[in-house]
Amino acid sequence: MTDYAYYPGCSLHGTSREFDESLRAVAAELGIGLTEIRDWSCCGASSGHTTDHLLGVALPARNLALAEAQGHHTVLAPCAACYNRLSAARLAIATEGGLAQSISDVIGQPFGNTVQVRNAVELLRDAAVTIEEKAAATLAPNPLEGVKLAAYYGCLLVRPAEVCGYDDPEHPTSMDEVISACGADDIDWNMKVECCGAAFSVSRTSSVVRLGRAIIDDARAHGAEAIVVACPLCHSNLDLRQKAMAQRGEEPLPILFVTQVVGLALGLTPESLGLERHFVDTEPLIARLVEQAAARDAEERRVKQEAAAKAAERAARQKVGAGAGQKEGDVQ
Amino acid sequence: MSDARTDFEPRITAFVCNWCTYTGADLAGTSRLHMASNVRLIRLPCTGRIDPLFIVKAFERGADGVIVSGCHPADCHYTSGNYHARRRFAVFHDIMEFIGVDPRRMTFSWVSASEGAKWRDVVNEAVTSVRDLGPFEAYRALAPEAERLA
Amino acid sequence: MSETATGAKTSGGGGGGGGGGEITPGVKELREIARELLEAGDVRVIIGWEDARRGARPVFVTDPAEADKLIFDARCVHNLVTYLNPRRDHVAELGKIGLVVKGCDVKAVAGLLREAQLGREDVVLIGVRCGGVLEENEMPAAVTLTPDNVAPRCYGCDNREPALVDHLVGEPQPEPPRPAQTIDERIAALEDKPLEERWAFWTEQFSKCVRCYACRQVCPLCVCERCVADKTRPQWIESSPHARGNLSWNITRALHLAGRCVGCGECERFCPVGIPLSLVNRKLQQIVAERYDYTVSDDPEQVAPIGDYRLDDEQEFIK
Amino acid sequence: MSRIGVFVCHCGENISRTVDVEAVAEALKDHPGVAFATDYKYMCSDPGQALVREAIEENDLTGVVIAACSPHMHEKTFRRAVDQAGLNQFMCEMANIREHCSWIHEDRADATAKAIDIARTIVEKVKHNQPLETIRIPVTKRALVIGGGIAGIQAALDIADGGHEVVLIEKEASIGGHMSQLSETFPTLDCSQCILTPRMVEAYQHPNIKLYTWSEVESVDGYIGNFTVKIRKKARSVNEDLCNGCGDCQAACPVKKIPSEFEAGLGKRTAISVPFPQAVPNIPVLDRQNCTLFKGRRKGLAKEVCGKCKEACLKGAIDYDTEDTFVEEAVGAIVVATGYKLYDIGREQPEGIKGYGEYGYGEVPDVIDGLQFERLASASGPTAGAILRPSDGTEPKTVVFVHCVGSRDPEKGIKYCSKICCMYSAKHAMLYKHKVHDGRAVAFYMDLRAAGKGYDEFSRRAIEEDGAEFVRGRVSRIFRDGDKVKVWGYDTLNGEQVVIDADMVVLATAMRAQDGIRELAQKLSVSTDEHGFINEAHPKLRPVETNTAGVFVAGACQAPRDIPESVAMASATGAKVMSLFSADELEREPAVAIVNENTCIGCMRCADVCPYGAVEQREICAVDGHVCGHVAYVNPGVCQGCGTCQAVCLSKSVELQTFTDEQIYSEINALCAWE
Repeated sequence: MTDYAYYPGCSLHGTSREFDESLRAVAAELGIGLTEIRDWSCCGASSGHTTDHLLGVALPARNLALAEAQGHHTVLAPCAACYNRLSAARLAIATEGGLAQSISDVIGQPFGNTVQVRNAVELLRDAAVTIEEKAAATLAPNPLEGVKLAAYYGCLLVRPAEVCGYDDPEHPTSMDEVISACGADDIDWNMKVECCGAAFSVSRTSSVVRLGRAIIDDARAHGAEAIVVACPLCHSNLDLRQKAMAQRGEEPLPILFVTQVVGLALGLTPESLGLERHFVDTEPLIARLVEQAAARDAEERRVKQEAAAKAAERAARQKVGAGAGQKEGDVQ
Repeated sequence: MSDARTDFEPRITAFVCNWCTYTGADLAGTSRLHMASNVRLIRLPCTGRIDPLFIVKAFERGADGVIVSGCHPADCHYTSGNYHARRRFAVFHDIMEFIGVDPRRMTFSWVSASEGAKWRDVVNEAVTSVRDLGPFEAYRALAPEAERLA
Repeated sequence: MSETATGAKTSGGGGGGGGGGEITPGVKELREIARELLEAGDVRVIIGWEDARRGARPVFVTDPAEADKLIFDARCVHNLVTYLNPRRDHVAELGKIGLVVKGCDVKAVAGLLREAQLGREDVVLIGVRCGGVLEENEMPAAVTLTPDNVAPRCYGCDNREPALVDHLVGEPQPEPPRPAQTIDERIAALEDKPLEERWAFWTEQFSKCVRCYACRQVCPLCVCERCVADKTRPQWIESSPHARGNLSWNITRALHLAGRCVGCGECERFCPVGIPLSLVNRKLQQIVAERYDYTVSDDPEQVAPIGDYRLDDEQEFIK
Repeated sequence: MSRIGVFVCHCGENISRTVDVEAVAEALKDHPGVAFATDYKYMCSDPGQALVREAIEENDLTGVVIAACSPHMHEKTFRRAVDQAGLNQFMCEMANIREHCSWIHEDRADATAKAIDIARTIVEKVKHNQPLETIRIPVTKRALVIGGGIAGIQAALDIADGGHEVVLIEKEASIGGHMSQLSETFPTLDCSQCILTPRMVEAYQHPNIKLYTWSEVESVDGYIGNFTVKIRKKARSVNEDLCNGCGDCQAACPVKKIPSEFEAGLGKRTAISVPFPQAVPNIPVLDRQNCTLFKGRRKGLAKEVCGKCKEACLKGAIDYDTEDTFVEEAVGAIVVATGYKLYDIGREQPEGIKGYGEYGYGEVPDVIDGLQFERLASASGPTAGAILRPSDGTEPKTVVFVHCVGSRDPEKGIKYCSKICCMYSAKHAMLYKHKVHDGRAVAFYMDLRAAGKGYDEFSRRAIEEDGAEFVRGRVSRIFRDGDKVKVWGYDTLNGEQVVIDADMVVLATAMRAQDGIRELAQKLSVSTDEHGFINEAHPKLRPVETNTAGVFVAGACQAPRDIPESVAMASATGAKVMSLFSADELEREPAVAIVNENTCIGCMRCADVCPYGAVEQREICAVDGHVCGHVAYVNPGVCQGCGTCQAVCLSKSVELQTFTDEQIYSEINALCAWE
């Protein structure tokens, strides 16, 4: 059982509780231990680092230092912004001369910059094999079988390369791997890493809507039945503003957290994954998927039975034949 | 440097490769880098050519110290002579130390054709450390009676 | 050990007759194989050990009837591979050889194969499972090995099931006992001493050398037609036995065995003036083991460390 | 008893300032074996050398020691002088009392004492010098050229015109290489085929050129002047002597839908085919992978399922049962001209290269690479020179050209610059505009690298006269948008994002070393750089030589090269080969190892350490002639004289001439004369 220091950050305790719930649920299923960092504080995104570099590094550093002090080696930061800030801080301290010292002065505690930082997608990608096995092992038919999902990475999860570095910054595939591990079909589309404008969600809503629409349209154009995200901002933005983004008469496109997708594949209930918390109703989609899955399952069983029947018949015939052979043998 | 002289000046024999260290020593010359005058060079094509017997013989003949120097790894004019020399002298170095020869009497170094200054330092360091060790009387004492009287 | 000991006793009685004890299955097997090989003409001579009044000694058996002379017990210290040394072409002239070998001896055969001094087809190897030998072979009969009489080199033997042999006889033997002081311990003790004392120790030891070259003659791996020590023009190694020439000789002997010596200890055993050559030889083994992770084995394909190199070989001693 | 002459040089004041040269000469006079010693102002001057010659004659000296500067400075000078005086040149050595003495010491007494030691040491060495002859190796005056692209053809022609036989081998069915695929060439826009085809034919018909197409190098043995090359002639299934290139087989072949390599996948070919109409030789190859008959055979069908080409061939040239054959050629020099391959960004990438999934190559049919555009623009191409996009065959009205796809991008691709892309993209834009007047050509570039005669003028012309839009910046994403190809880029000069609805996109993908180049390099024992390009012997002074004597390199297999450079390199290799062939024998310093067969025991330890594989095992026979053993033999042609073999020889049975044990021993001994 691998253990991580868990840094939820503000979103997962607030607007994106379902990300937190689904992550914990999935982690438990996959045998990944999460210990929330005691006394964690804000990572500073985005106001912190836009105001002052030292502050921008010190805020995440404090949390890393706590994890270090609490005896952890790796911090899991599901929120893309937190992940990005924590990683950026590690890089800065490692590369900028003298920064390490001044940081531990500022946060008033020693810091060896030894803890690794990982995000939820990274975590799940490395667990892909387990996910596949467990999904196959669940009794209920896998509702995700063959459903078209668009993996949306947004900006902070994979960029800049030197900060994130676990995937290709321009053409990432990690979330797609997770999706296909869930039995779903990760579609090839064009807006994987385009900005959704979340930072301007309040200040410049009109441009946010424009950016968001481009994403949703492209996903739909490539046949996506839902968009999968791993960033609270992307989610709230695409989920909350979709009414405005969607063209007239279009069915809104559910926005799912990657952890929720994995949860469904592992046979967890929508409730346990907080799927009812979204603005775009996920219920119809899930209902449809479950229905389809059940149908597929029934069909398969029927085919199996027929096959079995045929096999039995054949066996019977052979027995007769063999018996005949025996007789001849006796005669001689 | 007869025994009459109170201050001891060591005799050091250097076995150097023709392509790197010898040329590096030439460069030290052309750059007029002054250094101790206690070292005598024997030019060889490659450190790969150097047999530990050369060093043993040098000690026999009264050298207080030796230097073996050639091309840096990967720079060997003959591609791999220095790699073979490196193993040969690693073993020689260890076994000599085992029988009680002070390793400071044996300097091994890589000095490229462009490292005139490094050559000067190698020479000066070798001279100083051997000067501190004093003459290699212990070895000369092994000489046969007759020779010592002569 | 007791089994081989008793086995030896009976054979000590001569021809396996008297003595009372029974011959070990191993020895029986050994004699069988030897006889068959000779009878079938697969080999012209079997070189092994026989029992003599003052102890075990090498024997050349050419007549199948005499195969019963062969013994093996803790007194069989000799490394008979020295008879395969190309310098001994008079042995080769006897015809194809069948050789009785201990695990340590086989490594020397591998050495000869490695250095193209022997063809595998030129010899039939009869391996004997060995539980260690005595330091001193001159005993009327084999006795049980004890920390005081075991050959120190046997401790920690790593070739108790030789692979290179054509036949392997005898039951698996117990580990040889730990000697009062292992060679490694003696080396460590020596290395704890300051340089001056080590120098004093070795020059004193080497000054005893009378340059009889017994160490060279008995060594299975000293294969040169013309030894460097006998070379004049130039004479790298002074031939007269004085401390200085002796040092050169002993350093050279050691270096020539670096990465080759199998540690059979024959040089030391034959040295008439008792120079502890096995300390030098063992030290060499330690050096190549530490630096190049090399331990000599009985695999002829093994690549010797000197004559080979790695780009990232240690060079901490180089400026 | 040797009679050695010692000549101490003042070197003006360079030596005499710190070394008492007279004292040195005096001291050496009394040294045993020295018959003559003197000092002189400038030994290297004519009078100085004359002095040496006279002294040799007057005192009939057996050896000469010049105590002066470094042997690297003047050894040759004095050896020549000694030689002129009738004394073997190798009886002369230099004692370095300048670089190693006068220049690095101040104390006159110390310096003088040291100078005396140095001179004595060398005198002792010279006592044991042997008169030697420079080694002469016979030269086989035939050259092998590997690769039949423009570089290979040029090299072959130059050498052949020089009157020497050339073996030219090409792994494809026809010579011509990439240049034969190009439409027009920068900066002159002359048609590639038109200038290349005559050269191809010339090479084919040249009496001195022996051409092997559809062949590869199997193995290379030997050394400079004396290589033996084993060539694998791959099974062609067509008898080259009988075939008259009528093409009936091609017409008859039922398998017509195979993407043509020559057309970069834009055209189709048959299973039996010549790669392109102007192929040289105009003899088809049967592609067994795609041939129905061979498919049948692979399935193990009893009877042949096809055979139409054989029926169609009136010459009876087709033979389905030919197999790979091997020929050996003896050559004295080898030119490597294997060229490049294009970086295929769509498919699996080798270690360390990420590729450009976001550019949609391979998924979006209208995203093509440079060579594909060359074929579109080529009059002999699949569209007969009309620029039509692959997806629907319509004329693209907006075409985007992306530079540096793979090049100069350590993050995802390769860090080097592919050098030709700036120029050919400009050319592409130009060609497009010439053919589609109302079309729009946009090129995204990092920097415009147009260094070359007429190059910058050319790219300016593309912009200023033909109105190609050059945008400085990178493209972030290319994807299909309805029947358009969307290109997202960034204009770093205007600092704004650019979105273009293009009809077609051309990626200027990087130049990469050919597949299998590392294996070939191994066979030739030449080294390659991290990218697989062949290393030249010296980046500036020996650009077409390799670190293996007798092997030369031309064209894009050494680094990205354009046509003029490749041709220049090829001619340079030609000149190198010619000068190598100008003498019947090669001369080499006799610094080679010699084995004493009487004491050698054939342990071959020397062979293990020889960096050049110069040591062979040689059988020795007893008087009655039967093989009684084996010893080592050092091939003087291959030996370079490092002496590593001698140091590892336990029985001291190898001697390295010019650095023998005796010489070194005497030098060491001489040092005990220190006072």
